[in-house]
Amino acid sequence: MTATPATTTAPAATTAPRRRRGGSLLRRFLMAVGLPIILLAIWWVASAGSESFFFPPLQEILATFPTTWFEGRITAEVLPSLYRLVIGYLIALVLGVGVGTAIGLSPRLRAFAEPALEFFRAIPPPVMIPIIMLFLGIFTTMKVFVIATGAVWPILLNTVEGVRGVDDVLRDTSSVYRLRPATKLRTLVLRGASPQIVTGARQALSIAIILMVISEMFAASNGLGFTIVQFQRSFAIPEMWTGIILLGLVGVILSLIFRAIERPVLAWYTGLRQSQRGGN
Amino acid sequence: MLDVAGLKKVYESATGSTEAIRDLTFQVRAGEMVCIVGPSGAGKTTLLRCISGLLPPTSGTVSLEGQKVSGPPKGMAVVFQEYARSLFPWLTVEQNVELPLKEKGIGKAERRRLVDNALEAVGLADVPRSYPWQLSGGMQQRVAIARAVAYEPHILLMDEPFAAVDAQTRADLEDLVRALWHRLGVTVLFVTHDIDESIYLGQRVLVLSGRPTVILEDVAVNLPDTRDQLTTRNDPEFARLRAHVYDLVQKAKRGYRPEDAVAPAVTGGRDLPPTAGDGPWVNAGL
Amino acid sequence: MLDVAGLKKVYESATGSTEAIRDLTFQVRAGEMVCIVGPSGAGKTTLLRCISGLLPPTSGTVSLEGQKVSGPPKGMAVVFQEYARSLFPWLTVEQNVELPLKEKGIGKAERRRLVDNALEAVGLADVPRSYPWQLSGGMQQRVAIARAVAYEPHILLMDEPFAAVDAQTRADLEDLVRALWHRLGVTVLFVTHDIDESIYLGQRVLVLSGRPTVILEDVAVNLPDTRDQLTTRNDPEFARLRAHVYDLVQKAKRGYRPEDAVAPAVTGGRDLPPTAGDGPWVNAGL
Amino acid sequence: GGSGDGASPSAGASGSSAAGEMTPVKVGVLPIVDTAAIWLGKDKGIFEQHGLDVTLEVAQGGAAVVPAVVSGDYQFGFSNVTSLIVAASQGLPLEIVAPGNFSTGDTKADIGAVVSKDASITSPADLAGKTVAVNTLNNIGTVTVSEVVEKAGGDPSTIKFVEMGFPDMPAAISSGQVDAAWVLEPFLTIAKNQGAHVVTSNFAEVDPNMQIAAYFTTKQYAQKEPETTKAFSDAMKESLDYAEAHPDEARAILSSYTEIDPEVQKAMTMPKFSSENNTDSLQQMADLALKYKVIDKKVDTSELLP
Amino acid sequence: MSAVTAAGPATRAAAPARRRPRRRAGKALLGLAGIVTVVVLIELLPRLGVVDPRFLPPFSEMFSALVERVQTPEFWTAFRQTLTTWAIGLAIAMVAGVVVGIVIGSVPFLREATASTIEFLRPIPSVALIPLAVLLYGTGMQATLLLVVYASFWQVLVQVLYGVQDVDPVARDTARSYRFRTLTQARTVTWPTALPYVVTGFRLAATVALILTITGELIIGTPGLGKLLAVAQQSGAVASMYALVIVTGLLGVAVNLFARLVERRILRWHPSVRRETAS
Ligand SMILES: Nc1ncnc2c1ncn2[C@@H]1O[C@H](COP(=O)(O)OP(=O)(O)OP(=O)(O)O)[C@@H](O)[C@H]1O
Ligand SMILES: Nc1ncnc2c1ncn2[C@@H]1O[C@H](COP(=O)(O)OP(=O)(O)OP(=O)(O)O)[C@@H](O)[C@H]1O
Ligand SMILES: [Mg+2]
Ligand SMILES: [Mg+2]
Repeated sequence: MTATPATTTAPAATTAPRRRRGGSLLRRFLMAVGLPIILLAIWWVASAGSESFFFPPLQEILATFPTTWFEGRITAEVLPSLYRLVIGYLIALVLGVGVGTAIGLSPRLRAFAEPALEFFRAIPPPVMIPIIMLFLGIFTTMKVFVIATGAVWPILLNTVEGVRGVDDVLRDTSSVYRLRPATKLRTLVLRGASPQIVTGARQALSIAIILMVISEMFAASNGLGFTIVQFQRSFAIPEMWTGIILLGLVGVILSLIFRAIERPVLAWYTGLRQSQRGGN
Repeated sequence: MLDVAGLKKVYESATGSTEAIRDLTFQVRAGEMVCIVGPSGAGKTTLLRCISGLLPPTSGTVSLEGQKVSGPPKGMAVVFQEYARSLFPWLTVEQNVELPLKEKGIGKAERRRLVDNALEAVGLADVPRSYPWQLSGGMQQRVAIARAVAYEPHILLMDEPFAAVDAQTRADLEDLVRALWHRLGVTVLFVTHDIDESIYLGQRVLVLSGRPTVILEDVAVNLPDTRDQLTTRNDPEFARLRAHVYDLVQKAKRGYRPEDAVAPAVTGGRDLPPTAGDGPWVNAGL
Repeated sequence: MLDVAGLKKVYESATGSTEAIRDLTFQVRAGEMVCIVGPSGAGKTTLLRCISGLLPPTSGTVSLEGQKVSGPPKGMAVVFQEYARSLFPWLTVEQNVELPLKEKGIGKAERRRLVDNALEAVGLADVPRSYPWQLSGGMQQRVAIARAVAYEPHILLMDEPFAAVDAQTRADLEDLVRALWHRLGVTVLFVTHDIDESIYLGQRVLVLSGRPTVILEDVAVNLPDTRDQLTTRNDPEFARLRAHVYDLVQKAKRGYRPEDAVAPAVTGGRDLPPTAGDGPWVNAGL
Repeated sequence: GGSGDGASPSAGASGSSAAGEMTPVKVGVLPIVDTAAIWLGKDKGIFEQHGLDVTLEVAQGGAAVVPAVVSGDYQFGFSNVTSLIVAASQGLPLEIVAPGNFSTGDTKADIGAVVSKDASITSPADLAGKTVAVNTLNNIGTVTVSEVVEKAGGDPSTIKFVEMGFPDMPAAISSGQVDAAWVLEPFLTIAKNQGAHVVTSNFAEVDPNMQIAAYFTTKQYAQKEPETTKAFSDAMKESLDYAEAHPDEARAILSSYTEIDPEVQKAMTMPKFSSENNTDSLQQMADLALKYKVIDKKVDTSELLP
Repeated sequence: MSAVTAAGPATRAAAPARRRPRRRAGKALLGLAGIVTVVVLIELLPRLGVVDPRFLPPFSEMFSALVERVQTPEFWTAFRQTLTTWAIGLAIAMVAGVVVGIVIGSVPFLREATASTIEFLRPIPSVALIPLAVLLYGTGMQATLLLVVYASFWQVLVQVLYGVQDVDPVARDTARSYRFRTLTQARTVTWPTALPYVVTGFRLAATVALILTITGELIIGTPGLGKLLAVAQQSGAVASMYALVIVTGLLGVAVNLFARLVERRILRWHPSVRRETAS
């Protein structure tokens, strides 16, 4: 029966996890770069002596990278693309969440709008672009529009499903306490659907990048996608590969930013899901 | 105040329909405390959900202060049986309690006070910033209670609100509900499985039959208004009532129904004595 | 059989750490029925989760039949406090009960028999094809119990399994658990808030202190092995034990801890008499 | 040469194989007017006579044709000469096996022209500083338009070229999104019908006899399969001559692989087909490509020829 | 007074059973109304001169072009080819996405290790892969299939990854405590939880696959509707082109109807479906 001096939180317990957390940062980093390094190594070895015109050695591709991009193309081609991408994506986000919530909340609206939306969703952007050009011209507006209309779907669909799936008891609780519609929207519907909205937003991010490229294939004069297509057409194959790699990198960077934003928004959710998985 | 007339609820589903409530008629005066007991699966939760306007009845009506209930009325608080799911997982304990107050338009300082008091009263003053999922089952249930208490409702519906707390806490919470009732004059409908609790708390105990539900008996509790855990529970009247209600619930569990009493060929009918509880406010099964 | 040694559990979260269990040491023999009581938020659920291997302890060990527990051991069934969430909403009642049996590799006919019996035993023989969310709270809880019962485990952990059912059903289920225990010789750990229940069911009652948890006392229940709802509850020894455990829980609720007893300056220390329950299997607060 | 009207497929085979053992070849083509000759040739059985069982694979752009030929999936492909020059400059071993089509040399009514709705744009020099749509940047369109503008005394570096599919150009001109567009048939006729006027026929202005496109294969294939290559080359040339000699049939064959409106089909200009590569024109195109920085080193087009 | 006389057998109410199909019919009508709205808009915009009818012809013209199209055998051949490519591509992407998603999602180590790679590969547009596809598979169905699978795989994968994460901890613990085998756990706990996400993934992937089938046919020249579309586009046959666009749009609507039907059956237990089918 040895009595321990009672403190609510054992002081020993607080330092250990902090160390562990510091360690996990390094671990997380290694986890993040591990597989890519392995894959790159495989690519490097497999392509080493490649004679194929379209599959040049990785070494050659990487050697071309700096001259291709760091001599002005970043500002001239990549930044305008990113600008359009971000604007289009944000529009998609607002539109997708807004319309998605409305549709998710009203089964009647859903019944009304869904077939028509599905109709437009199934039309390939390369076919739609000429029509869009009629209305919006050929410059930034059109491209932003293409990005937004393409990226909106995953957000919209996921929002609809997320809103539909909000817990019944929570819904009841909110009505019992007569939460105003605005509060209900904010604290019940959007928060409750947020895990799925985030899923959609994550999906939409890569779709937006893809559509950025596609929109630049039509009526373009600059941009990352445009440049890649130009390289491809002019048979500058190593350069084309650097463009594809750059696209991937853009994807990774954007997804890192996305995760940084996602983390606090979904803190409750990850906490909830992990709370019982190990307690720490 | 509350008038339930000919209430009937049938759940429809793809696989068939379930008649949960057959026919319920009763009244509750303003400021009354009514406990509801009945076998598991009887339809108590269904009844509360109909009264709170969350569930449209199949037939019959629920009126509150003369108004037919079609959605959740003003000034009502409900503690759900699924307490864990009724807390917003993305809000802290404090925020969960505060949210309805904000909606009610209560000022910040007053809100603070109400939240702190309520959390204090249910014994959770030390975890305001935790999330519900960081709490034990009983603590979550107490958060739901604190939320209802802080809201200072006119009518309070509680569905087995003390199921997950220990005996001592339960006693404390019982006294809390009675104190609140005294202080605010709130009308309380209280569903419980604990027969002692129903008698200790209520002015009347509605005993429900098994599904499809009708009222078996409306038992009046003629105990003094000031009750305390020790003396009240030792009152001989308390013992009598407990035995009586226990007997009723047991019968209900065995499938006894009031209509059996009038049906001539049913064995075991007639063994339910007419009780003193049938006050003017009761009109079961009109 | 079950050996809990120096168990400690601290929950870590972004906002800080919560020491749920400070130091628990006790043993349970094979085939023993041990009840656990303690104030709400004490750490009972945490303890069960550690024993079941679902939650890694911060320090200390849990061993089952000499083997250190690191994941859920074989032949164990758990009835969770969050019974509703432990049922798979996409499976019918029947399928929910049957699934673990399938996993165990039991043949179809035998499975049918076990499922039917278990559902019958908990009084749900009439809803096998309903989905859990079509049932009332108490019915859902009984499905979870039926699932554990049908599984015929060696060790059965139950976390407030009768919280949502009515008094009569509760009594029936208590007898069901005791019958199962007799029939299969299963080791049972039973968390409850109902002190009567803990004494009625258990061979021993472990009373836990408030958080951070240590054992307040290990009360031996010296009641005859064949118990029944009427005679056992009227036994004077039953009344004595109930009073004693009630007293302990009340103390725990007030924040009393065993170390207070040896700390010299604490008021109210010493008022916990050493009990007969400190058998060879208890080593509280080592 | 050729077998006249080609009515009898089994008649004197100028190819090496007998009718029984046809060599299957796939040719990547675009569904445009410029490829009318090969469609007609196939229709008339000219390839069969040379022992070739030709399958025409339609792609939308050169982007898919060149890789398909390089990978050996297609044996032959159709491409404009600038693309071939660019490929050559990147070291892609391609070889022209037959010419494709040529400018008509008619500076008033060639198959390709810059058109505009803007009345103030009348001469190529006016295009300086304007937005001009082309189907592909840094390709035959930009090169020839730039050259024409420079010839007329404008500064080609001030032209803002934007990329846009030919089908979208009439609409873009109509709505004023671009000041001018370089279009080919049938969109040239469509644009003209919609009120656009021709600013310049850039092909004909650069060189009245300009070679626009060619059929090609890889050098490896030409070495490995000299007979098939020769057969294809011969058949192709024969088809080209046939198409040139029978313009009405060439015009009529369009409906078999395009959906050009019959009215437009009747009104539009057909390109010139010839079986002889214009080596001067080819070299000139390579030099222009260098001049307008489409390629970064000089290409000797004789290397493209067998 | 408390005696109840109203007995009556438990009503196996017939009325709601009648009501349900009517409600479904009402929904279909609403959806039809939505489509009709769009049709009317497309008819009116060019007729009122808001857009140039030469570039966006009125719906009636598109429709008559469609009617003409539908009567040609080559349309049906192309239609079948497109459907085949699409269905095969979608099936591969679904199976691969679900399997890989559940495996990666259930193993935290894999999840962490692959996250960056997935984020890298996902935004690479299939269209940029066209030369590769052609190089590897020529211009046949396989090349288009590669694009289709590549693009729609990620849609499914990401949905499944998030869905797997959504498993209720208590449900997971239940499965673990009964020592469900890994495979059983995946089948009985993970999969049903992820199912709503998978359905959304399916709906996303189905249209992405359709889009890429058409785009692939359009650009690579794989036989199918896209190739017809390319020909129509190159020839400036605007109405005919839009007729084909309508066909792809209708395919999209059909896919969605199918998904909803499946959802109603397999997600009966899910709160969203539960609420909407309850009285
Ligand atoms: N959503 C539903 N669909 C179909 N049947 C339902 C539904 N909800 C409840 N029921 C049925 O209605 C009956 C009454 O349920 P209710 O939840 O009201 O019981 P209860 O009295 O609250 O029981 P408990 O004390 O166990 O909570 C039960 O038999 C139940 O199966
Ligand atoms: N996931 C978690 N994160 C942080 N703290 C937790 C978590 N789960 C439980 N706790 C804390 O641990 C303590 C013990 O919780 P536990 O659920 O074991 O209590 P309990 O004895 O089962 O209570 P009850 O009888 O109310 O169910 C509580 O104070 C609770 O706040
Ligand atoms: Mg209930
Ligand atoms: Mg607990």
